[in-house]
Order: sequence, then C-alpha cells, then structure tokens
Amino acid sequence: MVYAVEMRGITKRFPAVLANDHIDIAIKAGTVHAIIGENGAGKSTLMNILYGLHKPDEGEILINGQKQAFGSATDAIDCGIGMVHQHFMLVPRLTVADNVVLGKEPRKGLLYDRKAAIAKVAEVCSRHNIQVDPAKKVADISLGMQQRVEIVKTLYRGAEIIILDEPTAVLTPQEIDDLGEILRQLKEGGKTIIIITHKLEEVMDFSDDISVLRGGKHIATLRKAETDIPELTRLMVGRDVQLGGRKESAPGKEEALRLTDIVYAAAGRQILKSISLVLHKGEVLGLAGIDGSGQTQLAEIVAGVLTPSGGSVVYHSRDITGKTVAQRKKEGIGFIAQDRQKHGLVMDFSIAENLVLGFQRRPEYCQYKIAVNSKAVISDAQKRIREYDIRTPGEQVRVSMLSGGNQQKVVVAREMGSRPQLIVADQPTRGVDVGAIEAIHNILINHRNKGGSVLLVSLELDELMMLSDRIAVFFDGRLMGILDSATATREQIGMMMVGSSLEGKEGPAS
Amino acid sequence: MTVSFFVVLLLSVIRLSTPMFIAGLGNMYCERVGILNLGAEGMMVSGAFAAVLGSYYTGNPWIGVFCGMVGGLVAGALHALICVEFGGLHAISGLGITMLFNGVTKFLCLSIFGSTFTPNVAALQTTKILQGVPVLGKYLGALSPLVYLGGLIAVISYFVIFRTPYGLRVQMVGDDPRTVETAGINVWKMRYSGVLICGLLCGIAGAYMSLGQLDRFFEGMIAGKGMLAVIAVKMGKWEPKGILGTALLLGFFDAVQLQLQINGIIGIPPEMLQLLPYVAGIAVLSLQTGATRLAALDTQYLRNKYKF
Amino acid sequence: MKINALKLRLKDALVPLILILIAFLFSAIWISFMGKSPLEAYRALFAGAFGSTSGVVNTVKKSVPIAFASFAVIVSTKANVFNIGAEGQLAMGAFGATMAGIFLKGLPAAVHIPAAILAAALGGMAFALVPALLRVKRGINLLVVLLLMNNIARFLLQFFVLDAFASDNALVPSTDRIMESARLPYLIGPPYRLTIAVLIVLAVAIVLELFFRRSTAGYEMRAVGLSPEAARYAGIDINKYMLLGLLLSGALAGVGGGLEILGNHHRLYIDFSPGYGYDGIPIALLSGGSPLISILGSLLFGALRTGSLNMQAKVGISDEIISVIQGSLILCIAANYFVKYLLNRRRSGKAGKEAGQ
Amino acid sequence: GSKPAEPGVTEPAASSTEPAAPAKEWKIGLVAAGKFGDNGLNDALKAAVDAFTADTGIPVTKVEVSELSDHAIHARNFGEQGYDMVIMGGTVSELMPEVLEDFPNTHYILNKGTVDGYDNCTSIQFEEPQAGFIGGAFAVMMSEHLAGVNKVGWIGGMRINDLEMCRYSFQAGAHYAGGQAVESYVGDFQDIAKAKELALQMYGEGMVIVQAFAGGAANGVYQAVESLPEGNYAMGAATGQFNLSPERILASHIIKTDEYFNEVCKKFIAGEMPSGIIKAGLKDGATGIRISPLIGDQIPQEIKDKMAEIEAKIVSGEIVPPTDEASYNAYVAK
Ligand SMILES: Nc1ncnc2c1ncn2[C@@H]1O[C@H](COP(=O)(O)OP(=O)(O)OP(=O)(O)O)[C@@H](O)[C@H]1O
Ligand SMILES: Nc1ncnc2c1ncn2[C@@H]1O[C@H](COP(=O)(O)OP(=O)(O)OP(=O)(O)O)[C@@H](O)[C@H]1O
Ligand SMILES: [Mg+2]
Ligand SMILES: [Mg+2]
Repeated sequence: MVYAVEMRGITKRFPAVLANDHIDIAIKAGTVHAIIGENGAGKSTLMNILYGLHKPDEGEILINGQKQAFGSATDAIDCGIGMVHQHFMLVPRLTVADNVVLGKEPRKGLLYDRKAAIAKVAEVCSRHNIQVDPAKKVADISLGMQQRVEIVKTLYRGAEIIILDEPTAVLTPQEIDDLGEILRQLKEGGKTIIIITHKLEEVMDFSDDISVLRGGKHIATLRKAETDIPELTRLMVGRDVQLGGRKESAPGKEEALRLTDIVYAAAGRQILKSISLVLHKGEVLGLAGIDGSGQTQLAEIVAGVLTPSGGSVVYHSRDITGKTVAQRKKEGIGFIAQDRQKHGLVMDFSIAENLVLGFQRRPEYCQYKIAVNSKAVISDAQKRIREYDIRTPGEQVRVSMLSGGNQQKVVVAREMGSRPQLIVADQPTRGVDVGAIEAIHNILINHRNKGGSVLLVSLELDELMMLSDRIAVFFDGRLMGILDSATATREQIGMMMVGSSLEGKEGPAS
Repeated sequence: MTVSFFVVLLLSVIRLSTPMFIAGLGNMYCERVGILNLGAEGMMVSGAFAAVLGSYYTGNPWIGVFCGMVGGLVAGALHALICVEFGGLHAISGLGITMLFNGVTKFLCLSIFGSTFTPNVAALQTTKILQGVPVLGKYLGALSPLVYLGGLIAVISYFVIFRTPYGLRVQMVGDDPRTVETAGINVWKMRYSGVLICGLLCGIAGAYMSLGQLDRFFEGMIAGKGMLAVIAVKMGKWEPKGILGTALLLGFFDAVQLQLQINGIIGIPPEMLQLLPYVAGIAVLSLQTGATRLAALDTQYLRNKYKF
Repeated sequence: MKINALKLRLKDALVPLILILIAFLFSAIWISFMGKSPLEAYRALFAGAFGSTSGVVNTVKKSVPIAFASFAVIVSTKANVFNIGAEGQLAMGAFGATMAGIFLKGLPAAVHIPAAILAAALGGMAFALVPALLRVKRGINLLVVLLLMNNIARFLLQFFVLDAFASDNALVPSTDRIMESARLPYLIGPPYRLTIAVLIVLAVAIVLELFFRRSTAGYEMRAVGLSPEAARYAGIDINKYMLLGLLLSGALAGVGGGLEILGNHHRLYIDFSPGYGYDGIPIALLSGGSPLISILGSLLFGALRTGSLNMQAKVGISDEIISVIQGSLILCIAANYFVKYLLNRRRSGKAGKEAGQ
Repeated sequence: GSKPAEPGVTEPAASSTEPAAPAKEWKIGLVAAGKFGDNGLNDALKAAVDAFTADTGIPVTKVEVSELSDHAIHARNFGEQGYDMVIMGGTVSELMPEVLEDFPNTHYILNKGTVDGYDNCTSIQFEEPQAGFIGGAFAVMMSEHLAGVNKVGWIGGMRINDLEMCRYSFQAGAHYAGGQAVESYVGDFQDIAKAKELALQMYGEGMVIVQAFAGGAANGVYQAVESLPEGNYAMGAATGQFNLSPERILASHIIKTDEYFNEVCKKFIAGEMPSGIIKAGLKDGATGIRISPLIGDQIPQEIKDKMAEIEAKIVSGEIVPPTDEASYNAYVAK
C-alpha cells in the first residue's frame, strides 16, 4: 500500500544532542496517527523535519510514495503538508484572516485584497464546519479558537496531511472534545492527521495508530485496538508509572489562606469579580475553569505577582494584601508559575543559580549579608538534583539546555525546597511527560500529607480530581461553586465551567 | 512678520526635515523586519558621497542620485549580512557602519579630490518644472525634486506597509519571525529586503543632503541626521505618518531655533537655543502614551536554531 | 574536565583575536590601495603605541576613559538596559569634576580628589536620571531618549565652556584650570605624566567583577538583565535594578570623563572627548560582559589612537585609517557570532558524531 | 579648483634646479590642528610651508592631529627627533613651558599662542578684530549701496573666543557705518545644511550680505547665496575662500597665514626670528579685508576709499575695535 508519509532513517543532530536517531515511521493515508514519547524524545524535531523547518542530517522522506527533499516549509506546504505547532504561530495584533492567508494572500493587482481574504477564510471554515470569525483580531479570541485558526491555516493552504504538535496542552475539556470532533470530520474528508500529545486518554480517543519514540529512537508502532495505556506508558518511559498516588488523610481545620472579595481588573476588563475562598492546612484546593476564567490571575494574586484592585489576602491570620513577592516568599508561600521558561526560570542561568532564584537573600545562601555563598549554593543544588531526579550532567549546566520536563522539575525543586507552607501551583504539569507528572504529583501530595497546603490551578479535570480535596470552579471571573472532589463528577464540574451554576450542590464556603 | 517670513520658515522646516524623514522611512522598513539600525548615519554618508561621485563623473545629478542609492545599499548590505546572516548584534553593527563609512568616505574624498570636500557638481537644488506654477511656483520650485520624491516615498510606503501582501509579511516578521517562517515564508529574505530598502532610502536621504541641499560632499556633513532618523522612526511609531510628523516637528524646532537666534532674543545664549529641538523631542516623547513595541525588534533569527 | 575547561577558555580568547586579525587584514587592503605598505604601516602603528615609554604611557592614558565607558555599558546591559548615552554622561561627569576642581577651595588633595571624582560620578548619574525615570515610570524608549540626551549634552557642554564658566584668560575655549589639589598625582611624572587614573581603572574593574560574580545584588541584577519577567516573579524589584543599573552606568561614564579632566586636561574643553562614549560600546560587548577583559579592549583602542600618530608621521597615512580599522573591528565584533558559528559547527559536528556512536 | 594632494606627510621632491642646496639639514615640522583640506586655517598653513619649500628647497614634515591632548605629544615627538623648528596651533600654549625647557634646541612657533618669555618659542597673535571691524563697516556700506538695507548678517560656527572677538568687532564696524549686524551661531563647524538654512533665513529677512565665519559649515552660507538671485552676496574668511563661491563672495575677512608663515620660516632659517609674543595686524599686512579678485570691481571706489580711511584710523589707533561685550558697549556709548 502507499503511505501518505514515509520517513526512513531520519537522523538529526543538534549541538550536544542526537534528537532523532535513524527513525523509520510510516503513516497510512486517511488515518489519525499519534506520536508519543517523553519530553525531549524528539517528536517535535521529527515533525519539524517533515514540515521542512529542519533539514535532516540523514534519511529520506516520501510523500504519497514520492521522494521529497524539503528546503523550507514552503516546499512542504506545496506538498500538501500543514502543521499546527506546539506554541501557536499567530500574530495577536492582526486579524484571523490576515494570519490565515499569510504567505498565500489574495491579491487585487499589486495590493493585498483583505476583503477576499476574509471571504475565503469564511468559506474554508464553513466547508469544514469550523466556527471562527475571520474578521476578529487574534488577540481577542480564546485559546480554543486560536487552535481552530491554526487548523484553518493548514486547510486554507490545501493541506492533505495535517500535523498537530501537542494541540490539547492548553485546551479545556470542552475544547478538547470539539477538537476531536473536528479531527474526525477531517479524517472523514480524507485528510491524514499526525498528532503529538502527552495525554494518553486522548491518544486512545483520537488515533488509529500510535508510534512511540524514546531518546530519539523509534520504539514501536502499534494499532490502537491492540494496545492500552499501561503498555504505552511502559514503552514511553521504560517502566511502569503509577499516577494517582492519592492519600486519604483528612485536611486540617486551621485556615492557611483566606481570600475576601478579591477583585481584579486589567485593561478595562473585570477579570476577577469578588472572589472569596478559604484554604486549610493539609489541604489541596483545586481551581478549575476554562483557560482565561481568572484562576491564573487569582494564583498570581496570592503569590504577589499581581496586585488586586480590591479585597484582601489573609495568610495564617496575617493580612498580606500589600506585601511584595519577596516578603511572601519569606513567609513561606511558594509559587510554581504557569510559564516556566518566561516566568519560572532565567534560561541563561545555570541550574544552581536558578535553584536559589528568589531565595538568594536567605541567610544560608548569603555571606556577610551581601555576598553569594557559592559553596552553599552548589552543594545545595547537587542535593536537589539528586532528590528531585533532575536529569542533567551537572549543576552548572544552563537550564535552557534541559528538556521541558526537567526544567519544570527545577522550578518545583526550588519552590518545594524552600520549605513553603503554602504552595501555589499553576498548571505544574503542562507539557510534561508522564514520568515527570508522576514525580510532581507525588511531591505535591507529600507536601499536603505533611500538613502543607496547595492551591492548584489545572486545566485537566483528571489531575484536579485526583489531587484536590476540594475543587473551586471558575467561570468568567466568578466563583461558580466549590465542590468536594470525593463526590463531584466530571460532568458537574464541566457544566459549571461553562457557566451553569449548580444550585444547592455548592460545597461549604468555609 | 510677513507672509514671506512664514513661507521662508516653512521651507526651512521642510528642507531640514526631509533627510530625517526619508532616512526615517528607510529605518521603518528595517525596524519592521526586526533589525535595529543605528547605522543610518553611515548609510547616509555613503549615499551622499556616492551621489556626488556619480554626478561628478557623469554630469547628471539623477545618475548621482542613483549612485547614492547604490552607496546606501552597499552600507545596508553590510548591515544585513551581519545582522540577518550572521546573527550579529544590531546596535554594534550600526555604530560600526557609521564609523567605517565616515572613515572610508573621508579617505576616498581625500584620495580622489585631495581635500575634505569635493568640487561642486551638477545638483538638484531646485525643481525647475514647478517654477512655472502660478503664485506658488517661486516657493515650490525652490525645493529640491528629492523633497517631492521623499513625499512620494512616504505615500508609497504607506501603501506598501498597510495594503500589500509584502507589507503584511513585513508587519508579521517584526512581531514574530517564527510564525512567518512556519507559514512558509523565507524570513531571511524578508529581513534582507527590509534592511536593503533601508539602505536604499538612506542613500537617497544622503543624496538629498549632498545634491538636493548642497552641491558637493563635505566631510562630516551628515552631522547627526542619521541618529535623528532613528529617533523619528521610534517616535513615529513605525508608521509613515508618524515619522513624517516627528521629522517635521524636529525640523520645526530647529528652524525656530535658528529664527530665534536671528531675531536676537537677547539673553538666551545660542547653545541653549540649539538644544531646543532635542528638549522638544524629549518633551513630546514623555507626553506620548501607550508604548507600542515591535516584539522582534533587535533580535537575532538564525537558520535551524529554533524550536517550533 | 579541567583540561576541557582550559580548552574552552582558549577558544573564547581565540574569537576576539580572530576578529582583530580580520579587521586588520581588511584595513590592510585599504592601506595598499593608498599605495602604502600595510606591513610598514602596522609596524609604525605598533611602534607608536608600544615602542617607547611615551607611547606606552599615552596608550594607557587614552584607554582610561574608554575603559570607563565600557564599564558603563557593561553595567547597564547587565541590568537589561542599553546605555548608548555614555558619551553625554561622560561629558557631564567631566563637567562635574571640573566644577569641584575649580570651586572647592582650600581642601587637601586627599579630600579634594575623591570629592572631585564623586562630583564626576554625580554629574554622570544626574544626566542618566532623566532617561532612567522616563524609562521606569513611563516605559519610554530608552534608546531615543539617550540619543537625544547626547545631543543635549553636546550643547550644554558648549554652554558651560563658552559661556557660564568660560575662562577669561585662555585663547582655547575652556574653563578655568582646576585647583592643584584636585589634580591626580603622577605615577610616572613629567614628561610622561601617567596618573593614578590607571589604578582607579583597575580597582573599579575588580570591584565590578566581584560585584557581579559574588554579590547578591550582582546576582539579582544579572537575573533582571537576562530575564526581567522571571526576576519579577522571583520577587526582585526590576525597576529598582534598571534604575540602579542606569544610574551606576551613568556614574561610571561620568568618572571616566572626570578622570580625563583631573588627570590630563586640568580644565574642561568642548571636545575633550573624541567619542570615548561610543568606543566603549563595542568593547563592552567584545569583552562578553567582563570589566577586566574590557580593559584589554580599551588598551587596543587606546593603542590605535596613539599609534596612528606615529603611523602618520612615519608612513604618511592619515588617521582616517583608524576610523576604518575601528569601524571594521566593530563590524567584526558585531558579527562575532559568525566566528563562534564556525567554531561551534566544528564542535557540534564532533559532538553529534560522538552522540551517534 | 583643488589640486590633488596627499594627506598627512608630503615629502617634497628636492628639486635639483634649486639655486643652492641648503648648507644645513633643516628639520622643520608643522602640526595641523585638525585636517588639511579644510580650505581654512590648516590649508593656509600648508600653503605657507609648501611655498617655503618651493622657495628654499627645505622640506617640511606635516602632520594632522585631531585630538587636543595629542598636540603636546607631537610637540615632544618633534623635539625628541631633533627638529629645528615646529609650527603648531596655539591651543598647546599651556602645555608648552615644560616642552620648551626639555628641548631648548627646538624653536616652537605657536599660531595664536600665548607663551611669552622663552627663547625658543614665538607666539604669533593676529589682530583679527581689526579685520572684523572693517568687514562690518564694509558689509553695511555695500548693502546700503546694493539694496538700501542697513542690516547685515554674520554666521559663526561655535561661540569660541576667536569668533566672539570677531563678532563684536564686526558688530562695531557695522555700527560705525550706521547699520546693524544680525548674528547667529550654527552650533558646530560641520553642519552645512543648518548653516545654509540659517543663511537662507537671513537673506529671507531682506539682508543681502552675510559674513560666514563657520569653518566647514561656512560652505552652507555660500550654497545659500548661490541658490538666490543675483544681488545677494557673502563674505568669506580664512584666506579668502573666493574659490568656494567665485561669483558671490565680494570680499573676505582674511588672515594672511599663507604669506605670513612663509616669511616666518624664512626668517627663522636666516636666524632672524624673535621670541616672545608677536602681534600681527593690519599694519603688517597680516590681517585685513581682501576684495574679491573676481567680482571686486562691483564695489564702488567710494566704498573702497572709505575702507582705506577706516584702516588708517585703526592703524593710527584712533579706532580700537572692541573684542568683547564690555568693550563693545563702551565703544557704542562713545
Ligand atoms: N533547535 C534546537 N537546538 C538544539 N537542541 C534542540 C533543538 N530543538 C530540540 N532540541 C533538542 O532535541 C531534543 C528533542 O527535542 P524535541 O523538541 O524534538 O522533543 P519533544 O519530543 O518534542 O519533547 P516535548 O515532549 O517536550 O515537546 C531535545 O533534547 C532538545 O533539547
Ligand atoms: N536553540 C536551542 N538551543 C539549545 N536548546 C534548545 C534550543 N531550542 C530549544 N532548546 C531546548 O530544547 C529543550 C526541549 O524542548 P522541549 O520541547 O522538551 O521543552 P518544551 O516542551 O518546549 O516545553 P514547552 O512544551 O512548555 O514549550 C528545551 O529545554 C529547550 O530549551
Ligand atoms: Mg515537542
Ligand atoms: Mg513540550
């Protein structure tokens, strides 16, 4: 049979890493093919090669049986390949239509025909039954919508083979379902789809075939019907992974954190509308909601990175509303920021330097109050690297050289290592592979079991339900209700996340 | 204060701001593709000198302007090579280009003409055809055709940036080159084109200074106009309108400053008047709101270097 | 591991050397174009800069303000701001030193000199204050403000020298001379006149190195420089460090200008600085952010300026060629990625192969 | 009409046609403050020593120095190399005493210098204000003659002392002739474009004569006047600058540096050079107003006579041109 895509003996070296090592992979036309693997396994690299963004050092690519040599993305696009990247490739200042037609703009004479662009994009959308408003600015639409714009982009270019790199990492459950629906329709329309994801449930949901990469090597390709999640996990990580190590110890009654009437507005928009919450010692409180419902802002307000426009934050019976980030750190509030590369780490610092970031003024890292105690910093870093299983050649390596999962571990190691009482974790496992997810989950649970408290933001309901004692659901900056995770169902939470409040089922507010 | 006084002042403003806005428009292309250009001064020097050489050897000032464009282009190409190809540091490359071309032109001028300035050559100081226009002809004709060319470039630039596919791509490259690359567009070609257009326009601006305002090249004649172009493009928020406005504003304060000196506002030392345009610039800046930024400005973008 | 590190160091040192070589080769083309022998020209250049005691002293002397300008740029870039205004701050520092030198009367040298240096630092700092505040408070494009400030400094300096503090008994436009007690003592006396400014440069470089490598504030400033957002999330006051970085930078540039007056000129002239502030920028970047290494770069630029005099007298090459050498050197520095790229490609080729086995 | 010349050192061909080879190997140096090819002071000095070389066959080493602090270095370098005479700009005056003591066998000539009391140093001070005064008077008389306007323009480079003295004397001269001078500064000696605008604004206000005194930027004034119809004129400086605008420079404020320094060199090798400060003014023919050899015939005899009269009064001391604000005010009050 003729495969839509065949990649033979693909090898790609980067400075200091062999990202792809003689990978052979074949993808049948008209199927959904999942590619899975740990962080840094080489999935994105392989796909970038297929899309012409990187040139392989060795190997060849066949599209529909024809050998191809791609010099750039243009060549791949001309071959009918489209790609939706891990990070959205959209310019927020411009409209959806502008973004979609980029590179293949409709013209009127010498000029760019913006009207025709909008019409054409609208036509593509309606043909594939995808809901987007082509005239809107990208900055004004939701992440789920942006995802759809990315898919429309590939369709507009007439892609027959569509690659999606971690398309669900930032989507809500509802949006993920929508995406699944779109993918099914595309498949019915005869398109071939390649999808990279870390979420194995989705793999089982969406795909026909599954390929597993590990350490740059192709490990196996399986039919979905002939495999299951534990086997995939084993193939990916090389061992069994136990997710859901939840301990059933009851949360304490002492208040760790009390938020009263928190209001936050930015750029003339009400982002948080009078939120009141209580978090106890020894408790994990999950914040659920569609991305952009305000839960991230709430987390950042507790961490002190954002200043609320109104309301008060009381921590261990002390009002800390006006306190700075540094003061809160001193008082024992740890923060795992959502964007590790932008907010969590100084990418050009070494691991050791990053491990004291924010704690550099602690007496144990400081000599004579003004100098860095490098000995202490280094020995401490070595200890943490062992303790948190950060995979690195040494503590002097720059964090930018680590894989996403290991970078996340550095952030977690730092915040947890500072012995916080309250940890604010904003999507701590985003884009991280199963092995690392397991480690991070265990760290958070252990913290809770030792009497610490956790404020956990996550877009993944499973994660929230697994880790949290209670779940607070947000919609459009409002608190829809707080549920006990032992009794709450996915459906309940899902409904509240899209705005229908469940009268009477609200958990105790304090 | 007669009408003619205002006209003289207005013409002064136009002449003083013309090089700033032509070079500023050039810089707009350059910055919009993400390359900072502190070398506008050097590109203008190169253009000014090449223009005079062209006019000197052919006797035709328009060929001179063409040579000026080539001169600017050469400097622009160097900047492009360093910043686009080698991923060099934009600010340093720009300063280096200014220093290099100041040296090279002075050096060539001395070797060819034995003096720090050239003999006079056929120039473009007035627009003959406009002198026939009734009433205004006297004033319109007194401006160099390059002033009108500059105006034309501004209008064309407006359309190029906001109304053409090329402009759409330019806008995007300045914001996010990775997005543009994934759309199958050659980011490096885009970046080259922006820097080269900049070189070209700076060349014209230089040619205006040597052939449109004067009729020869002098060492040091650009006298900081290139740096003012850098200022104009940022204050003008990367839009032709804004650049034109900023250039006219700085030109206006400069012309006013000269006028104040002539009319002997007693007691104000000339140096304090001379810094008026710059103080005005800072004042205007501090009143500006909403700092727009080009996200990708002054960043390197190298082949095969990015994770998508 | 040790040997590997040494090898890496050598490679880091190799890059600037290759750049310098390329710049000289390029300029050699121009020199031969003039019909002169590049070899002879460079020999004269070298002899002029290092061939005699006075040559060496002059090279060192000229490198002092350049080194301070490069310190200024280094400090500012560490705090994530680019101080292109060092030239203006240098001038204002010189002004400050001159004022302290002229008007503080009756002080012993041990007090007067530090006071004048402090005045220089304050002068430079004050001039950096407006841009710093505009940047921090209103988010205004720093580059533009600093370029405008450089122009303002030029005319202010003219005003001070020609009008406000003009000397009555000098044909050259300048201020009065500073007091004897404010003049820097000589390490090597007349006719060479090498002052203790050299020691000050070294001391400041060492202090800065220690500050960045060892101090907590230095660590914080570097974090702000490398990733302001991450620093803010870590609870570091980024505005404070930007402000501090720019002010410290201004102060350093100011001291550079001040030492030029206190050590060399003893009075303020309009064009006492032939663009030292701009020279400092490429050197700062060539040095990879290390003040000690930037001293070497400053010596190179100082040597070019000094040696060119001899080259002119001996070989008859006018000093435009110095602009050409410096310009091409700066361009090479800007393109230094190119050399690193070449070196890296060889390294990564090897690494890749090793990894592949 | 500028002849190609090598910048920096020019080794003159020692021509064998010279009458007699000099008995002594004279070593003479010239340090220019800035660049040759400026059509100003430095070129005048170069012309002077070139003429000297042509006349006597004695070569002169010429160097250009742009940085202030390098002048003293050169003074010393030449001394170390055993030069007999070095011509330098007066800006080094303050640094000279030590050099003079260290190299007693080298004679330093300082153009516009202030050093007095050393055997091996001569400072030459040109009495430029004298020329400025006549220039001001001439400008007013001429513009009354041309257009009935009594306002004349004066454009300087930067407000340095030299220029200020000339400005006040020019103003006084204009006042003497019953007119008024409008003055302004460009801000530097380079910005030709700005000088041109300044001049255009002055002409635009009805003035017909503008005196340029702005180094390289003076070219802007000439460019301005050339862009205007006949009947507008400029006045030059330095050695006349008539070549820069042959049809529009009526007369120039000059210092005859070119002739004077040739004489200085000759005097020196003849052993007749005195030390100390020498003032060179109208009566020595060292400064004055030079009428354009090309278009000077447009000046009526009546004005020429008047200028001769003023010149005589200055030489006799009847008129003392003011050089600063105080002396100007005193002058006007008289
Ligand atoms: N442009 C690059 N330069 C250098 N190294 C790179 C580059 N891109 C990727 N790498 C490295 O190649 C390896 C494979 O990276 P790749 O992005 O393909 O992994 P991935 O499987 O997509 O991981 P993730 O699941 O985290 O997205 C990693 O070790 C990474 O550090
Ligand atoms: N040009 C590069 N040079 C060196 N390392 C690089 C380069 N580009 C990417 N990397 C590194 O490759 C690693 C692998 O990327 P990986 O895809 O695993 O992380 P990540 O998945 O990007 O995180 P996220 O999904 O949140 O973006 C990252 O740590 C990244 O810093
Ligand atoms: Mg990936
Ligand atoms: Mg990832």
